[in-house]
Formats: sequence, structure tokens, C-alpha cells
Amino acid sequence: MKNTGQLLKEKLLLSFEDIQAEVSDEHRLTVNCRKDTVITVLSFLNNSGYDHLALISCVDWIKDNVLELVYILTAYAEDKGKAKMNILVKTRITREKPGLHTVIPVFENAEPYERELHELYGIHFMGHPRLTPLFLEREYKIPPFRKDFDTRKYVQEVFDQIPFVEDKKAEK
Amino acid sequence: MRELELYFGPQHLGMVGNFSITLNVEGDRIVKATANPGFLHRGFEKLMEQRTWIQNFPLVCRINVVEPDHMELMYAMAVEKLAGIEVPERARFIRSIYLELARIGSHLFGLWAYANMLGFDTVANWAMYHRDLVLDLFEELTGGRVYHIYIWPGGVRRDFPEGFKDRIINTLHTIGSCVPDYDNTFFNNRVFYKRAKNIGKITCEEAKRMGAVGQVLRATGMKQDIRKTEPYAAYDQVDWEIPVRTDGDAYSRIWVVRDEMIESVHMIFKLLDKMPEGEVYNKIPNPFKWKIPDKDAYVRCESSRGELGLYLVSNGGDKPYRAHFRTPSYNHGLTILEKALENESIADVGNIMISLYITAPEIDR
Amino acid sequence: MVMTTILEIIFIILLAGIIGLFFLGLSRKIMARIHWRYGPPITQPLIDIIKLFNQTSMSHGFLFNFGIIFSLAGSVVVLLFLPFGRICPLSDSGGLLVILYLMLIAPLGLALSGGEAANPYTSIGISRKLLLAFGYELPLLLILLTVMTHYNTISIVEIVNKQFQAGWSFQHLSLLLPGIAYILILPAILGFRPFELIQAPQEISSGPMAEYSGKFLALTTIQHAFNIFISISLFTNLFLGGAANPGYFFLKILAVFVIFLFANAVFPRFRIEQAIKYLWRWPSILAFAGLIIVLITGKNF
Amino acid sequence: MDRNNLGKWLKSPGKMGQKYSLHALYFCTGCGIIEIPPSITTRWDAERFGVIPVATPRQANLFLITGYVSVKTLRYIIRSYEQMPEPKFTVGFGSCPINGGMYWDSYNTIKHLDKYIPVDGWIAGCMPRPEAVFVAVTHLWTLIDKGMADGYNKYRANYQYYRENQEKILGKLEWPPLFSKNIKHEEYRTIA
Repeated sequence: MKNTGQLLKEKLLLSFEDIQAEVSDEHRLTVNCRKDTVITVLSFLNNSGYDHLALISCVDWIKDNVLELVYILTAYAEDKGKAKMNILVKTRITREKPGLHTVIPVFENAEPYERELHELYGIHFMGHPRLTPLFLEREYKIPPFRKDFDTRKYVQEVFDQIPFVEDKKAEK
Repeated sequence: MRELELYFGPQHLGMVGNFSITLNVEGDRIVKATANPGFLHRGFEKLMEQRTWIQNFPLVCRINVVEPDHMELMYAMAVEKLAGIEVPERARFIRSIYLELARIGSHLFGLWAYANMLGFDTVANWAMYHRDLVLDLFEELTGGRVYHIYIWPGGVRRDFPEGFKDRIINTLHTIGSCVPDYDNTFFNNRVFYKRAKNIGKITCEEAKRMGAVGQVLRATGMKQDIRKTEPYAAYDQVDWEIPVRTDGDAYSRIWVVRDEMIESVHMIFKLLDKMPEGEVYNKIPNPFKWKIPDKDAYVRCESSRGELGLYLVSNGGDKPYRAHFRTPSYNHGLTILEKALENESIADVGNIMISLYITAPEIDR
Repeated sequence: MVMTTILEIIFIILLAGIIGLFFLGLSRKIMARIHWRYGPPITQPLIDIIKLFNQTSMSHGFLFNFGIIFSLAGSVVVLLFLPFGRICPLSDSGGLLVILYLMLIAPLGLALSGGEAANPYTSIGISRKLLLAFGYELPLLLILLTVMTHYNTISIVEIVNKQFQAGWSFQHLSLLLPGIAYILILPAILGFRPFELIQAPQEISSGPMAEYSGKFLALTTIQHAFNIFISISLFTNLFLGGAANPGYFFLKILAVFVIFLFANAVFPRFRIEQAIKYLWRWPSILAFAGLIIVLITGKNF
Repeated sequence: MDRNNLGKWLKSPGKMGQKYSLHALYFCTGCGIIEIPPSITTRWDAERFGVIPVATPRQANLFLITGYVSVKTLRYIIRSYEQMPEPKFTVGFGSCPINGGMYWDSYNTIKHLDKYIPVDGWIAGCMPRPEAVFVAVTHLWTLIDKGMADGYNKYRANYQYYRENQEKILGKLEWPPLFSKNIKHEEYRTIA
């Protein structure tokens, strides 16, 4: 008796050629794919019932010089086996001028996640309707969530440099 | 009619936390609403990368101030999963009781916010008083009123003190005895019904498409709760029901919250009855030298607002390499809110926003 | 004669101010007790006003200042036509129609002043205030018409006197329906819940008051105090038989106020269209029915 | 508490009024706001000391900065603070506005609030209990009594410096300066 994860893995491997899928945990399926097949893999999974995009995350692997995008899918289902599954779809893109297609056509709620990643990692999502700033007020040379952005140094350079008013008054 | 741009928040009595919405209004109707978050952005996930595994506990609980406990749980569960730590049976029960108490506290806070929004000061004051009673329990158990840092990898920080069980029961009886009062004055109030019925309506299909979770989803008729589908702590040890309503409007959402609160109270009684004796804590390695193998994990739980998740990556070091919280308010506040506000009246902005159960710190992190 | 009138005018304005502020303080105290709180001292509104007069105030132009004075003056003038016990400075010259007309001045003055402030929340608040005023003016007019027809006079002093002879208006069967209608609209006139939608701090940032600071806010608070006094006094005079001496009258308005305060504690607020719908349905129907009954049964006096 | 001391009321009504009628601006700048509802409702009831939340800065004279201040919030804090009528008092609630607190190395929070607006008092702790709010209020009373809660005078006197600091963080501010130059307290009285 194969469990839901194994079945889904076989289905995926049949439909797509250049992906690696792995059932690491009982309820967890990890799929690695290229950046241009992400959207088709996601829509395939969406059609197979995994219709809840829980999270789009990004990991900055600075040693390998790549950004790894992680799409986490679960299912809105009352069927226990399906509802328990977590599917992690991973893809890697370069750190310089990172860009890939938006997945809004497949999952509507991807919009703020992509906006956030654009802001915090500098990833450009092609076809996204509004890549405007979401959280930040100041502009940063390096997007702040990248590993080469040193927040402690930044604090010293910016916030600690501002003088107290009393000191300023004493100066004048 | 002339279109007007109206700024709702961040300085506004009807705002939940520090959040802002830009409304394009025509007369009294909202044409377009644009959520404008980020007033509470502290870059938590970046800060977590600079602190050791244990140092992160004071940090994670501050992500959502209304309900820090589920954040602690999430981080502890992720660390346990990465490091392969088991949790003793008694600690599981204590966690469940503790989290349900937190859920009641959080729902009472939500009730305060909602009643206050509708100008119903009386119920708001009562709800806040009852929440304080719950916080008193937390204070005795953990030493903190708001931030507890009680859940720890491998269990909980300490066992229940002497006689604590009775005090939980007493407090819950006090709150429970006021449920008829709440029902008579608030939930069955005709004016409340008129204000909340058919307001901010979303169908089940829309809710699924836009990533709704928690009450928002359950109010549209979908019976989903992670405590049932992927049980953690001791939720699989007792019987309980998922409260569901079918209309998907503000009225149903608040009723789901009310039913959930009552369900939580019953659940705590059942958990207290079944609670086994034993250890509450499995020793973890020396936190200063603690390194966790190179892995990643996604864990999720049902917080009082819906699905809360954490994607945690370790690269074999003594600090997390990357942490990303999936918070329930994120989609509610940024996708669903904009949709739900369209074509509603200005008077209902806060009404809808609070019935969607949005907390700003969760969105901004 | 003139001297006594002037003295009476000063006396009644002071008294109305004091009673109005006392009511405001009392309402905060009683509401606090219903909330299971201790509550502020009963003098808190007075303390607030003293503080507000000692603050800097931002003006937004001439109309902004003028509107407030205008609305305050409107309220003061209404006071002079209302009998307080036996004290009624201008009883001979006015009647119910004058009062009805003058009572509209206060919201208009605030509208003038708030319009100058150019804050969107202020304009929403003012439109709500005027709409609500239209909402309760219709049943109020019907009620006053019924009362005037029933007693066959427009003088409020005479109505009070006739009630001394024939009992409170509530005891007249034909005035029962208008009396109930008046009770239904009184929260709207007082600005109590479920009609507390003019300020609605959680919705529109306290509406018309949003831009007032310092002495302007103090003046609007005083105007609000006058307004409470006026609306309850009118009700007491018309339906609860007025009173022969000021002390008794005070007790009567106090009782009415406290009863409405309790209702205030157990309702959330309406949306404006629901409020208008409500005001134009039940109170108007009742008042209209009352008017027809009175017309059919004929004049009793 | 000398609220019932009639002599004092007659002597300095302004000061007494400011003491016992503190209208706090309801602005949730950070997570400290979680302790404000308990302190204004049943359990602690701040209203008995005359402290109530109000909706707009125009009506307020007490600004409780509840918790950490992110860069984006700072703009609105300054805006609200400048709109409040004088005399006005600012109290920093929690550790974060004092020196950054827990978020000392965050790239998006202000570390020292008093570099940007004057602060009359601080409540330390994370999270301070509601009682701490009352302790702060009683301290503020003492300060008002002694005429030491004069942050607004300081703001006026050092406006140029404050504005420079604000612009360093926020870039160009879109509203015109509140005062054209640094104004001394005595000077201001004669102008106004």
C-alpha cells in the first residue's frame, strides 16, 4: 500500500522529465525543478488538489551564489491523507539580476509574497502587476534579507551616526 | 460623483495595530482599497539569523503580540524536527492546555476589538476583564503576562505548580458563567446582527482561491483545522468538534470565534482529565555549543487566526540559516481585505477588518 | 420686569450648563459602573474643559470659529424658550414651532464650522449629523403637531399648565403613541447608542470633532451639554408634565437621562442608512397614527 | 493626588487641568499597545485618573509611544506629534524606544526616539505592566507640577536640530517646517 506522497511522486515523475522528487518524510514531498518549469509544476499540483499556496520563501545560498525559491503547497481537503501533505517545490536562480515568472495566474494569493521577496531579496517577478515597496521606507543598496547585507554594520552606519540634540546644541 | 482618496490609519481608533489602508471612495462606497503594511516591520527573520538557536526564543514570541504562544510552539516544533528531539507525553498535554488558554485569551482580545469597533463598550470591557483572568494564569505559570517563553525544544520549561489545575478550572468556570450574558447582550443582539450580516461576504471558492485559513475559511463552510488534519501536541488524544458556519460574512466569522472559544474550554477540561504524570522536559544539548544538522523543515499549526507555518533552514551551524513564518493574517490582510472592502461602506471598514481577524505585526514581522 | 427676565436668562443658562456638564460626568460614571469599572470623578468634564481652555487652539479660518459660536448661540436661545419648573424667561414670545426651528441651528453651525476644516472625516461626520437630524426631525414634527393639536395651543408653558390640571400627557390615551415615538427617537436626539454614529471614533475618528482643539473642543463640549439638557427638558415638559418647582423638574430629567443611559450601554451603533430607515419607520408611523387619532377624537381642551 | 484641592485649582487651573485630564492619543506604534486595552478597561481603568484615549491628535495632549518605532512609523509619529496642541507630553512605553531594546540590530527600527522628538518620560521593560502606565502618569503629574515636562518647549527651541535628524532618516519631509526657526520659550509667549 503506497501512501499519498509516493503516489503523487510517481505521477509527477511521469508528467515531467527534468525534475527530482523525493519523499523525505511521511507527509512531505520535495520537488526540485528548473525555474521555467515552476509554473507548470505548480499548476499541475494545483489541479491534483493541492490548491493552497501556504508560503513562498527564499533562501540565499551565498556560497553557491544562488537564491533558492521555495513554494510550499498544502491541500484544502477533508481527506486526511491529502490534507496532511506538505509539498515543497524548490527552484534555484542566480543571485545577479534574479528573475522569474510570477505564479499569480495559478495562485492568486502569491501576489503579496512575491512583492515581499522583490523587496527583501531583489527578485524581479515578470508579469507581476505591482512590484511596489511593501514594508520598507528607506532604500537599501543591497536588499536587506540577502546574506551579504550586514544589519549590525548598517545600524552603526546609519542610526548610531545621528547625534543627540543635546550634543548638537553643545557643539554649536 | 467625485472620487476621494481617504487614508484609514495608521493613527485611527478603529485600526487593529499599526496598519493603514488607502481607500478610494465615491460618496460612502469604497471603490478600491489598498492595504499599506510595513509599519511594524522589524526584519525578524533577518535578526533570527544572527542569534543562536536558543537565543531566538525571546525573539519569536514577539512576532505576534496578541498570541505569542503559537509562535513559540512553531519555532520549538521546527527545532525539534530538525534536531530530532522527542517530547514527553505530559509536556504534550501541557502544551495543548497552554495553547488553548492562549487561544481563549486571543479570542477574547478579538472580541474586545470587535465590540469596541461597533461601539459596544460594555461587552468590550467585559471581554478584556476576562482576558486578564486568563493572563493571570499565564503569569502564575510562566512569570510573564504577555510574553511567556514557556515552550522549549523538548517540552515545556516547568511543570504546573501546585493547585494550578483547580485554578484553571475556576477561571474557566468564571468565564463560562458569563457566556449567557455575552449571548444576550452581544451575539443575539439585533443591532449587531444588522451591522454584521452580509458584510464582507466571501464565498468558499473565493476564500480558497485567495488562501484563506482559520475562521475566515471555516465561516464559509469548509471544515478545516490543522489540529485535526495534522495533529500536534495532544490534540489527537481528545474528542472535539470543528465549529463551522456557512455564510462567509462578518456575522458568521464572529460566531465561529465564539463557538471556538467554547469548544476550547471544553477541550481544556477533557485534556486536564486525561493528563498523565511524568517528565515535562527532555534535556537538550548545551545551548552554547548546540549545532543542528544541515536540513530544512516546514511545520504548521492552527493558531487562533488560522494556519501558522514556519519554514526553517539549518546549514549545520549554531544559528538558523533562514527562517520564514507563514502567518495567517498575511493573506487575510493583503489579499482578502482588499477584495472584501470593495463596494462596502466606509462605516464598515473596521468592522470587516476586525472580523477578518487581522493583526498587523503578523503581516509585517 | 426686564431686570427679572435678564436675571432669569443668566440663571437658566448657568443652570443648564451646570446640569448638562453634571449629566456628562454622570454618564461617564454610570457607564463605567456598567463596564465594571470605577470610573472618573463626576467633575471630569469640567476638568477637561478647564484644560482645553488652557491649551493652544488651531483655527482653520473665520467660518470655523463662527460656526461654533453660531451653534452654541442656537442652543442657548432654545434654552430661553424652555420652562424649567416655573422659570421660563421668554415664555410668552415663543412656542413649540420656534423651538423646533431653533433646534436645527446647532447642527447647522457645526456643519459650517466643520466644512471649513477640510478633513474628510469631518465632512463625513457632518453629513451623518445632518442626515440624522433629518431622520428625527420628521417624527419630531409629527409628535409636536399631535401635542399642539391635542392641547390646542403652541405655547409650551400652556401645555405644561394644562398637564397640571389633567395629568401627564402619557395619561391621555390619544397621546400615548406619540409619547412612545418620542421615546424611540430620543436616543437619536441625544446622540446615544444605537445612534452614536456622528462621532463614532472607531469609524470616522470622532467625525465633526476631528479638527477641534483647545477652546473649540471645549465649546463643542459645552454645546453638547446644552443639547442633552434641551432634548430631555423638552420631553419632560411635553410628556411628563413638567414640574412646579425646579428641584422636582431636575429629578425628572435625571430619571429620564439615566434610563436612556442604560439603553445606551447595551447597544452597538447603527449604520447611518439603518438609522434613517429605523427613524422613518416605527417612530414616524406611531407619531402619524397618533396625529390621526387626535384629529379624529378632536380637541380635548 | 491633589485633585480635590480647591486652593490649587484656583491658583493654577491650567496646570491642574493638564494634570488631571490627560487625553492620550490612540496610536498603536508597536506591540506595547497590547497593554493599553487592559489599562483603559475594567481591570485597571485609567479613566479614574482622567486618562482616556482620543481619536485624533488635535484632541490629545499625551502621546504614548507604545513600543518600537519603525522607520515608516516615525514619519507618522512626527506628523501626529506636530499636530497636537501645546502643552503636550510624550511618554515612551517599553524598552524599544529608549535604545532599540530587543531590536538593537534591526535595520528598520529607530534606536533612540529622543533624537527625533522630545520625550518627557520613559517606561522601561518589555512588556511593562499596566501598573507601570499609572506609575508613569503619577511621575508625569510631578513633572507637570514642577514645570519639568517641557518637551514641547524643547522641541520649539531646538526645532532645526530635530528636523535635521528627522530628514536624515526619512529623506525629504513632505510637510513644511512647523516653526521657521528655533524659538525660545519666552519669545514664543510674546508672539502668541
